[in-house]
Amino acid sequence: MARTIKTDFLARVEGEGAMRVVIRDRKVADVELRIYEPPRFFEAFLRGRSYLEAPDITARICGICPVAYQMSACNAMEDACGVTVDGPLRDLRRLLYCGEWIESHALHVFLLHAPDFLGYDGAPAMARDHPKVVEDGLALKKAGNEIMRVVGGREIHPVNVRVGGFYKAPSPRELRELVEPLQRAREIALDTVRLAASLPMPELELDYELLALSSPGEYPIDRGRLRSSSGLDFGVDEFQDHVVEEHVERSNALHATLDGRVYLTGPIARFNLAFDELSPLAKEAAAEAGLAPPSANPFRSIVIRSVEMVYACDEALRLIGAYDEPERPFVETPPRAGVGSGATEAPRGTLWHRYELDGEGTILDAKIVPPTSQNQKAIEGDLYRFVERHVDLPDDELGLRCEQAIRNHDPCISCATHFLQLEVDRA
Amino acid sequence: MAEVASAYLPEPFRIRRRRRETADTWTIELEPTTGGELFGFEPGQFTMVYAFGAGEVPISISGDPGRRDRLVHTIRVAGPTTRSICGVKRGGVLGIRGPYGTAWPVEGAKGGDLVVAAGGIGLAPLRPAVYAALARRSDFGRVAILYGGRSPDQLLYLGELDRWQAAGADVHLTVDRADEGWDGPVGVVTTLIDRADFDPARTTALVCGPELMMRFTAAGLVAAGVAPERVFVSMERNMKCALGQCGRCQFGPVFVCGDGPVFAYDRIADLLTVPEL
Amino acid sequence: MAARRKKLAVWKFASCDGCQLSLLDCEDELLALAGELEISHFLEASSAVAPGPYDLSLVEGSITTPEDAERIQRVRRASKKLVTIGACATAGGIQALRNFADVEAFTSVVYATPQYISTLETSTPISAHVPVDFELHGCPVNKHQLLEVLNAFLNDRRPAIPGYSVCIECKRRGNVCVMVAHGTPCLGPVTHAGCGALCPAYHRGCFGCFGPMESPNTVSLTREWLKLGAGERDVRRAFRTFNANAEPFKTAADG
Amino acid sequence: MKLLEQPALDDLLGGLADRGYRLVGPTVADGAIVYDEIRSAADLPAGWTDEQDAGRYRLKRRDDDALFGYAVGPQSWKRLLHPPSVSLFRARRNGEGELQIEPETEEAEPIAFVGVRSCDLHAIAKLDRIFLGGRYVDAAYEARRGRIFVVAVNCGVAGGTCFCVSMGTGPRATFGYDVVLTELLEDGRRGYLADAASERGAELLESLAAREATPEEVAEGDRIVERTADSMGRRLDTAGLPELLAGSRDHPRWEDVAERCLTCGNCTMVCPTCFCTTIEDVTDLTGSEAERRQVWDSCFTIDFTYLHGGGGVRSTPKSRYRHWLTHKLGTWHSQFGESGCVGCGRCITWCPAGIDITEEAAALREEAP
Ligand SMILES: Cc1cc2nc3c(=O)[nH]c(=O)nc-3n(C[C@H](O)[C@H](O)[C@H](O)COP(=O)(O)OP(=O)(O)OC[C@H]3O[C@@H](n4cnc5c(N)ncnc54)[C@H](O)[C@@H]3O)c2cc1C
Ligand code: SF4
Ligand code: SF4
Ligand code: SF4
Repeated sequence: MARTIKTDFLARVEGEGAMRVVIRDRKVADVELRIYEPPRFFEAFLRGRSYLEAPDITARICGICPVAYQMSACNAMEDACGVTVDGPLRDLRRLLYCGEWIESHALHVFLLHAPDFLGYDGAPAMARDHPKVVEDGLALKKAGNEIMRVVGGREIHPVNVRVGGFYKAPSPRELRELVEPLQRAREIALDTVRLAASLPMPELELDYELLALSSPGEYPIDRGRLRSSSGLDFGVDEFQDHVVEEHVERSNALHATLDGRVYLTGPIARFNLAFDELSPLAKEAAAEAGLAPPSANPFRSIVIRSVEMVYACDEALRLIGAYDEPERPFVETPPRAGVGSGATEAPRGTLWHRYELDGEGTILDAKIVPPTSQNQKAIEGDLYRFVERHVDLPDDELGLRCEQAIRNHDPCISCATHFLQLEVDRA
Repeated sequence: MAEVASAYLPEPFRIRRRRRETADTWTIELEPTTGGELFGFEPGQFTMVYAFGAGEVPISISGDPGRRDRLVHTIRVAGPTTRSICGVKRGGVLGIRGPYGTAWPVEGAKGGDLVVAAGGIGLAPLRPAVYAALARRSDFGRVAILYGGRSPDQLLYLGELDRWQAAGADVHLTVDRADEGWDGPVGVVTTLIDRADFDPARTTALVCGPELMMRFTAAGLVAAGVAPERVFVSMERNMKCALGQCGRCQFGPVFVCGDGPVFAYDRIADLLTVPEL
Repeated sequence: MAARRKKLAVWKFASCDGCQLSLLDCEDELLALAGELEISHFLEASSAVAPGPYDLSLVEGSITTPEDAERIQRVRRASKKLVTIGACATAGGIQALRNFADVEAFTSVVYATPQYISTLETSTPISAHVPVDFELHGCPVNKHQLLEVLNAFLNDRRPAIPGYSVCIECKRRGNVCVMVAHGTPCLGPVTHAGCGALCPAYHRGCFGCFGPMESPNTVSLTREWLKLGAGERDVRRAFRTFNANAEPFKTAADG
Repeated sequence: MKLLEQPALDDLLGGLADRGYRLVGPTVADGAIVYDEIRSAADLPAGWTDEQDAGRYRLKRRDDDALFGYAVGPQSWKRLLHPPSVSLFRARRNGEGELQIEPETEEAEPIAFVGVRSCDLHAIAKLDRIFLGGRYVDAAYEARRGRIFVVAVNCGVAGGTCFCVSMGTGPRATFGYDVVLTELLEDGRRGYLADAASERGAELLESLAAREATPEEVAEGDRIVERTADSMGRRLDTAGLPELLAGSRDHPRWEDVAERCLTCGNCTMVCPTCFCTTIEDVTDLTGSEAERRQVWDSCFTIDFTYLHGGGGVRSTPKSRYRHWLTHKLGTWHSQFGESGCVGCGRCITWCPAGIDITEEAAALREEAP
């Protein structure tokens, strides 16, 4: 007997995808995460555009993590122009990025993922029984959005980011107004770590390689070299020597491997690889939640995300405290012919860009590897192992758990098409 | 502390009766929720009617200026605000401020003939003038009412038209499109000018309807020998304040809200011919 | 007041999810909204799906595949009122840049095996496929405007979403004009208001993310851009971005 | 007439602050001299000037440190007297049977307008006629207007787009102020001729360490203002303008300007006398509370003349520009007995397409069909 468990429209993920699991004779025959979100061809139409347009154009790949796109694009362009952005401008970027981490993680933890653990179909339903949880989540999310609004101009597709820095630097007074809401947000984030740690956790161990940026003395967000759990250590410009993307029929997204192996980027990777760089408060919160590297249960990613929110609040407050309004809001980036690559840590994993420019700064070639296509094989691996262990669960329950397992990685389908439906087939 | 906008504040009025005139037009009778007498008004004046949350629009008073116990409006559903207003049931409350604007010169027409020419909803602003004239019927010579509508089922106040006729008015009706029951003339209001009996030399004419209808009717009356300064029309322009302060109702040099809505034709005849003024 | 809660559905076509996220970004109003409306279909927020008909459908994204061209017909049939949200749904979005190029070439640039991809040659706005009751501009939409549209539809009134230029908002906000005072080319004069003149407030020229305003004079603005030293290529790029397929911008880019 | 040396100017501003006024005056921000909150003379644009031409404004350094050596800024005092957005009232309803109207209240703030030019004094007087002098009084405007203290400045330089001389509105301040200053610059020394036109103005000047001005200083002040009058950036022949415009409704020039006009509305927003507004109704989600707001509007929008069924009366850009210019220079006369333009030049400078009202009016005159 074969049975198929499938979900045609995966809810509470960003974008459109489906999932299908085929079980034959109580063995998993096939799992697939199918991305049917229509392709949008960003890499193609970036060709012929100005290097200065890349941050605004690539932001439109994803409304959930536009800052990640803007930052990776800026890094790549600055690399191509041979310019480094440092000091207060770099701090401002990191601050803006903290805003996106808080916003995106809060959205995922409270509105998308928590309902799985608590047995609701969505946050509005969950809010009826757990109003405080949802209200806290929204307050946390709002604090992240406030950073985006003040530093970036608006929450989605900020307008203030440019190659070389910003169009306008916020005044210290504007930033100080963020302090109080962030302090409250940090308290909520600490509560969130406790709440997340108390949720019923299905068992699952992952065994693939982890990959994240790494930069000495800081938790990876906006720059660094790439380091993996197996000890790989390479520069952003060497990304394509290690990561290979292939196109599979069922998907409008590409699937990536790291030196031929399945691997994972994102909060789990960052936490395990860069735990030491978390702020003392974030480490404490993790310890209190019983979380320490190595942490290999992907279901616990919700706890890790919560810890990262504590960190992001901490880091944002630190950056605001140390802020000195820069003399100029950007550094000049005269274009030059060549290739530049850039990578940053989007909330859901490493986002890599590479551009080839001509002497006038016109983009000749663009390559973007989003976190979700890197994680897709790992997500399917999780599904495979999860279904294998729980093959006797009824279809409904199994389906729900599979969706939850997918959400562990906060896949962003809009990003990957440049990615979901669940289907379980039990013959 | 100053109230920001005393002049902008509507008074709450309660609907005590409403009547469906046609498929999309209602006549409502209102009284101040605080009780007391209605403000005095002259025929041709309008108020600003506020429907909660939807908006506020100029609406002519269509009731009898001799009666101080109720405010009467006849409103055609033209968009969201008028739909909202017409949707409020008996007992419901609307905001009212006014009255505003200039009046039909009913007094000034005394001693001569009076022609009232209306198209469609345009009869509503003229009704107070008809009431006023018929109340003092003997002060006037002939009183002719020329009224045209798109089709018979769109004519307002049909029952009343008969009473007006009985009270000594000479009522002529026409429609653009006849239906089975219609045996009257078919055509635009201007065609009624020839049918009516009045002495142009001593006639005052009050005209209200769509702008194009007013232009042609006024021109027709003048051609028939009525002095241009004795022909009056009522203009419509976008209007938000009715206080002469929002600037929107300018029609060339005049503000429709205060210099109008009722204008002597000779004052604005040339403006009426300028496109997009 | 309505005894029955009105049913709201949110649909996604080709897009970045940003416009529907704007709804979730209404942190202060979200729970009230969920109370006033029955959120019947909103996959990004809930896996609970109630069947139509829906009183109001918000549609994000453009039509880029044959399947979506059929799906939008079903959405329209199930919706009493249909409001498109964002540049993708109202103008085809940035993915409409394919309308100006060879899709097969595009597909092969991004995907190793283009034959796996099923896609139309064009990205078209929702209004090219079904009647639309209201179009809300922006890439992304402004959340206050989104709330205003929801409010207006709930209260059956005209949404206060003016079609004039960004300049009017710019001056109300008290910005110093970047075009006149800094010589920075700005699309504000031909761009639909709604963002609150964000870019000029951040010392950059508007890049037209809200699409064309009610009476855009792109010819005159292009002339002014050239006087400020912008090249024709800059003008073409500016008009050919997030609202490339909106007629006035399309014409302007063609020069 | 008094003469204030530099420190006394600080005392003048300090004195106003002591008397409870918030100080608003010219200051450099975002690449322009704007009217914004100032605390002392140190916030004034010392040594800055502006270069203004059609569609162009640039800040420039002067070779001295004059505090008032520039023309008018992008936005006028209208912003403070007739703000871009004002809440009129809130309404509440309980079902259909009850409607409560709650007037919005506003505490008008005492503000000292520092550095008001003559053209803007005339502009304020025109706003007064509209909001105070007609059939209805705008109570909020009246309250705001009643609490300002005006420190005028006689213009020491004319801007590239100024034409107050043509409009008879400057450059010397003749009314509408409490105190008027003329900046004297000699041998790197700054001094300010100061005269009061109100009791409180005189009282303020008395409280300052100032001496009587010498006749030479007064004469120097006159010369400065005359020099300004002689160096207007623009001129406008106003003879018979209302009649000219009334007769020019079919003039081909309107087509010509419509080809350039962006209908963006900038001219109306920056004009110190443009007063038009619209109303926005907002409701809360539950439909039990509503608010009405008055916001600046522009005759360049289609909605401005919207009539049900027909769309905008002025649907073409040509008719919108024609309305604007004709109202400013022509029909304002029949409405208010004077011109609606004070020659400040803002609409010329801040038009992104550089359309020049003086040039358009001249063309209508010269190319009369
Ligand atoms: C002096 C005067 C008297 C009027 N008397 C009556 C009357 O007795 N009965 C009647 O049914 N109608 C009358 N009208 C027309 C009525 O005001 C409009 O039908 C109404 O404003 C339409 O508003 P809406 O929101 O329903 O429609 P929409 O078409 O959605 O209009 C939107 C907005 O535009 C403005 N607007 C649109 N049309 C007009 C208009 N014709 N005049 C002024 N503003 C407009 C209003 O501010 C309105 O809220 C009169 C108009 C004026 C100027
Ligand atoms: S900055 Fe741009 S949007 Fe603002 S007024 Fe100038 S041209 Fe218009
Ligand atoms: S100013 Fe222009 S580009 Fe910037 S947010 Fe507004 S509409 Fe978009
Ligand atoms: S029309 Fe132009 S010059 Fe005249 S007052 Fe207005 S902005 Fe100044």
